[in-house]
Amino acid sequence: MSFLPFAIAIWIFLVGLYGVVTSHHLVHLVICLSVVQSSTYLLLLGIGYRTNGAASIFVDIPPNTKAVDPVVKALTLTDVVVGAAVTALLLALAVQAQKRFGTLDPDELDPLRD
Amino acid sequence: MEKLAPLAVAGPFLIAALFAISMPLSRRRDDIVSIVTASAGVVFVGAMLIDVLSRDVPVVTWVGGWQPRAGVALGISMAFDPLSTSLALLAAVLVCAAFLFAWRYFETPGPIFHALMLVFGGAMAGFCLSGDLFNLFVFFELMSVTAYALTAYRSEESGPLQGALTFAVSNTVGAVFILFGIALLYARTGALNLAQIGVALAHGHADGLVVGAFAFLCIGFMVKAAVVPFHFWLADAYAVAPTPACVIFSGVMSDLGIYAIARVYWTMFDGPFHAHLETLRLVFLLFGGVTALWGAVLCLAQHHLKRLLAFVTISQIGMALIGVGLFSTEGIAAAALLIAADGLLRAGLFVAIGAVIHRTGSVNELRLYRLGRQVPRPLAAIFFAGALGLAGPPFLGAFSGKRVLEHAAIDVGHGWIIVVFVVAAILTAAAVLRAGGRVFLGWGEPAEDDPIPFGRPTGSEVERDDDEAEAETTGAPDTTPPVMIATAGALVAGGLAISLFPALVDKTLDAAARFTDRAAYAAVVLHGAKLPLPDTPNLGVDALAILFGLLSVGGAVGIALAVLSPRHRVRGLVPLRLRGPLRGTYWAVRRLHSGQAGDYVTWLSVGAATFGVLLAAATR
Amino acid sequence: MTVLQIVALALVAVGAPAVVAARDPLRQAFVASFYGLLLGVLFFAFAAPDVALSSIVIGSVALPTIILLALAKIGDKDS
Amino acid sequence: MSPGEGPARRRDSEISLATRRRLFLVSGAVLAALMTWALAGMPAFGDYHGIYGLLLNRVAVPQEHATNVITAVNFDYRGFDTLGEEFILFAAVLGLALILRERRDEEEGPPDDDAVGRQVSGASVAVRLITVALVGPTVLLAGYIIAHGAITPGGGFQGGVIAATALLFVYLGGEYLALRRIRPLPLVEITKATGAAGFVLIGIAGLIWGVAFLDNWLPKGTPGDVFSAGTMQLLSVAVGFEITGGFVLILSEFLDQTIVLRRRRGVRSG
Repeated sequence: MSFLPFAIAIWIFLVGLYGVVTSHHLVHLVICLSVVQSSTYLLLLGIGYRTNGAASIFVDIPPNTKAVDPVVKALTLTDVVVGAAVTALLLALAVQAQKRFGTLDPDELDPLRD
Repeated sequence: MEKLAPLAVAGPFLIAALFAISMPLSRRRDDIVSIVTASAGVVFVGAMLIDVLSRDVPVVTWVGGWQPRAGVALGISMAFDPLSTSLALLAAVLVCAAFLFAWRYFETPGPIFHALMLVFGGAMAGFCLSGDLFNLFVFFELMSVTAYALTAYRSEESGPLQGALTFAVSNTVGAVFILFGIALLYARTGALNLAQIGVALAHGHADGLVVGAFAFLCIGFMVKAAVVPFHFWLADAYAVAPTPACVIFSGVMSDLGIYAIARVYWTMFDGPFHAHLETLRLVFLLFGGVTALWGAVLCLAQHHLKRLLAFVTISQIGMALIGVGLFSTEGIAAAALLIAADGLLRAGLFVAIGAVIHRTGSVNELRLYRLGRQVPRPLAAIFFAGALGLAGPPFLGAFSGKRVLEHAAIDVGHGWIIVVFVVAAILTAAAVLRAGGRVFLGWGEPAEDDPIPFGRPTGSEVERDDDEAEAETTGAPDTTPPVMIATAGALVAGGLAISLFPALVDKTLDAAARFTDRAAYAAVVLHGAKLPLPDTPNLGVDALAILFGLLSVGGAVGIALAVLSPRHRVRGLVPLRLRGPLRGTYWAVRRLHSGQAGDYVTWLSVGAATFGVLLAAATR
Repeated sequence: MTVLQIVALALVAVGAPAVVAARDPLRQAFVASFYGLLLGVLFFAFAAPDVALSSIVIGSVALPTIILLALAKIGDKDS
Repeated sequence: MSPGEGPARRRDSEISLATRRRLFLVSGAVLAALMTWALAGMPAFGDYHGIYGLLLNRVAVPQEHATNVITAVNFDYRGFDTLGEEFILFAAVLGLALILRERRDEEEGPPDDDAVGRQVSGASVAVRLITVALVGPTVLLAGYIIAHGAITPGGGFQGGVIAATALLFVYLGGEYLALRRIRPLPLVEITKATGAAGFVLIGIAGLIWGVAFLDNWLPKGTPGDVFSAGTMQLLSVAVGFEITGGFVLILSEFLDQTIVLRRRRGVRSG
């Protein structure tokens, strides 16, 4: 049971990547990409958890109570925001690609020859 | 001095932010300000390099003043030694050259372009100088995001969109792999500082977690470095990005991926993998060799000048990976010399091509037939000098890099790899020479349909000529601004000069010895202790190296002339029964570059699985 | 492993393929919004309130809105 | 067939869709096995015993007077990461503005899309009243979360995004066009850029003060009240500004896209 969160992180990574590979709509592809990124949040937080550890915010609890690892949460927190920014940039590309190619299927975008 | 090191990163960021503030208010002379900032960056990193060279230990500074407590790193360290600082200097020089080039190349670039380029320069400096694993990832991500935006810069034409999209999708998946590697290492060692992780891993053996972490980190960095089969995005992205951006992309961005693999290995994984060095070399030499040859063959077939240089970049990344993949001090020195020389040469060639585009408005070699005559004479000379430098003639361009690489390969017992990178060097130089011959000298037929003597593609596929004039520069001005010629000349001269001084080779060997010394790195980062400097033998120029130098230049010129010569003489060279299968496989490989994100991510996943399995087998 | 964690993990494990399976981007935006909420609950179960707040605010509010607006721009044409 | 598309372009790639799917499934299985093998080497879920995190949990409150250790890590111990992250958002928003703004200039021409008959009903009075009334509390909540970043869960990142969602209330309430007439966009861009520049300047202030870049040299006050934790609160505010400006820009870039089209079709909304 102690491997469950990591197994699910791998599962989400592969499902998201499957969505990216088989996508026929650029916006769908971008959202699947954000699912792939969410697998790393789960993995990072799964590493930092300590059984019945409190959140590492010592406002109302004494400073040396058993607390969860703060570093991992700091990394994940900024990754969530950054992931949103990159996804917004990709969506802008998709909007612009739709105007240029008239289609949103990543497979029909004109390959650049020679 | 080292306390100011973060300014190499924060300085360009601040100027970029100030540009963004001034943007809505009014038009500023932002190109002048950005050139001044970029040159200040070059001076600053140059001063840091001189400071580092004067001390025989990596210089360490802790951002935020968080000194480590009993060997546990609290804050983020910037540890820089001669190799990483000179790579940061190369990046700063190329950013400065790109600004100089963009100054006259674009009509109204606007502050957004300058802000993005400055952030890109700061991110590259941060990437080279960082001593923290997650910080490395943050600057990797920052370089990627700015590169996506810069690739889509001239987004009204069709090219950039499709190039930027596949670029963004591939690199984002690569970044996820890197995060997986970081998470694994953090779980095992509880640390994010490179030195501290290295110390923690030093005693353990290479079990599943360590192999997995190294595999995922390398996969992510190989996507950025465009190693086959993760390279598909590069040709599309570099072919369509605005030329000033290409100067940095091709000149140094891909090489940073190779640097990252070396940095990650030599600071963290040298301990556990030391016992499996022999089989590890085979895996990396395989990937490096295939990349070198793949890029070389495909660049011979390109007519789109920027796409041709994109494949030259891929091929030379393969050579640098061969250097790093030898996992020896000389290998690292060879890779460093190759990165420096080839990076400058490629950047100079891109500026030269930019000048041609600026003048003629077209980027297709066939369309440019003889048009190059309108471009001033010195530019043609610079282009040919750069092309010859790629082949590495004795004492010029990539010569010393190749010389050390040959020596390192023989030392390590993999002499066979010399054939691979000499052939790759010949083919890449031949392709650029051929392009130069047709554009500047008007040799060969104007509308030659198939680029290599394998005859027409089997299918009746009509070659879609998609080199619609770059809309980057409106209209074809009558004169080529002197600043472009000066920039191209300076870059190519710099690239050629790398091999002029034998002393530089010995200095690079000393620097490589310090780069690969994990114990000294950990001692100075975590405890500030200085360990004695390893002494390195100097490497003289031997006859074999000069022979290889002449061979590669001669081969390159020969092939270029052969391809440009009238059709009938060449067709006899390729035996008849070989022509069918050769053409078939060649066009199959060409159509792999389908420009579809789904394909590229599939190949990325296949490459990741192969690399992972090979690495696992290598360490059992 | 508390019960909340197991339930949240199971829901997220089902939510991810749901987001991928929703081929029509409009429907996918709503499923993604719900998935962001599920992630928020999971992070809360992992004693990470900051990340839960961030994931809910961005994952289920800001991002789906951006997706919907992008679709509004694209949607008219690619009917 | 939308007018922009000629005959459906046939898929021009070496491998068919079916091969691609099979290739991915095989390599995905191998990757899954590799990842499982690698992740199995990790300590079991729940017994994290890393030195870094536990040391910070003990050290952060006494040293930095910040009770929220996560914000302490984000804005002080690993402030350099956050500087990089912040400029990732800065660059992404610049790139987005670059791409979409060019697009809108061309849009001035007659729109070529033909979504017929999509009448968007104007917002009813009740909706407009509630949404506009909600803007104030949202911004206040965002300000609270940013200001108390170093004390309770929250910080510049989350607070900034909440403040940006206040713009959605304005859009829902149908007041967006009124807001747009005031032309707040330059102000928003300046907010974002000042936030980013502010972060760097606070870092450089550390250098000027004689300590390291991004060092926490301000008096740290008592843990638990708003003015504790020295420069951390300032950095949190700077990040809050930047994220608010950034996400408002992202939303308004996309909103302006849709508004331009709707208005041209004579439909009063948004």
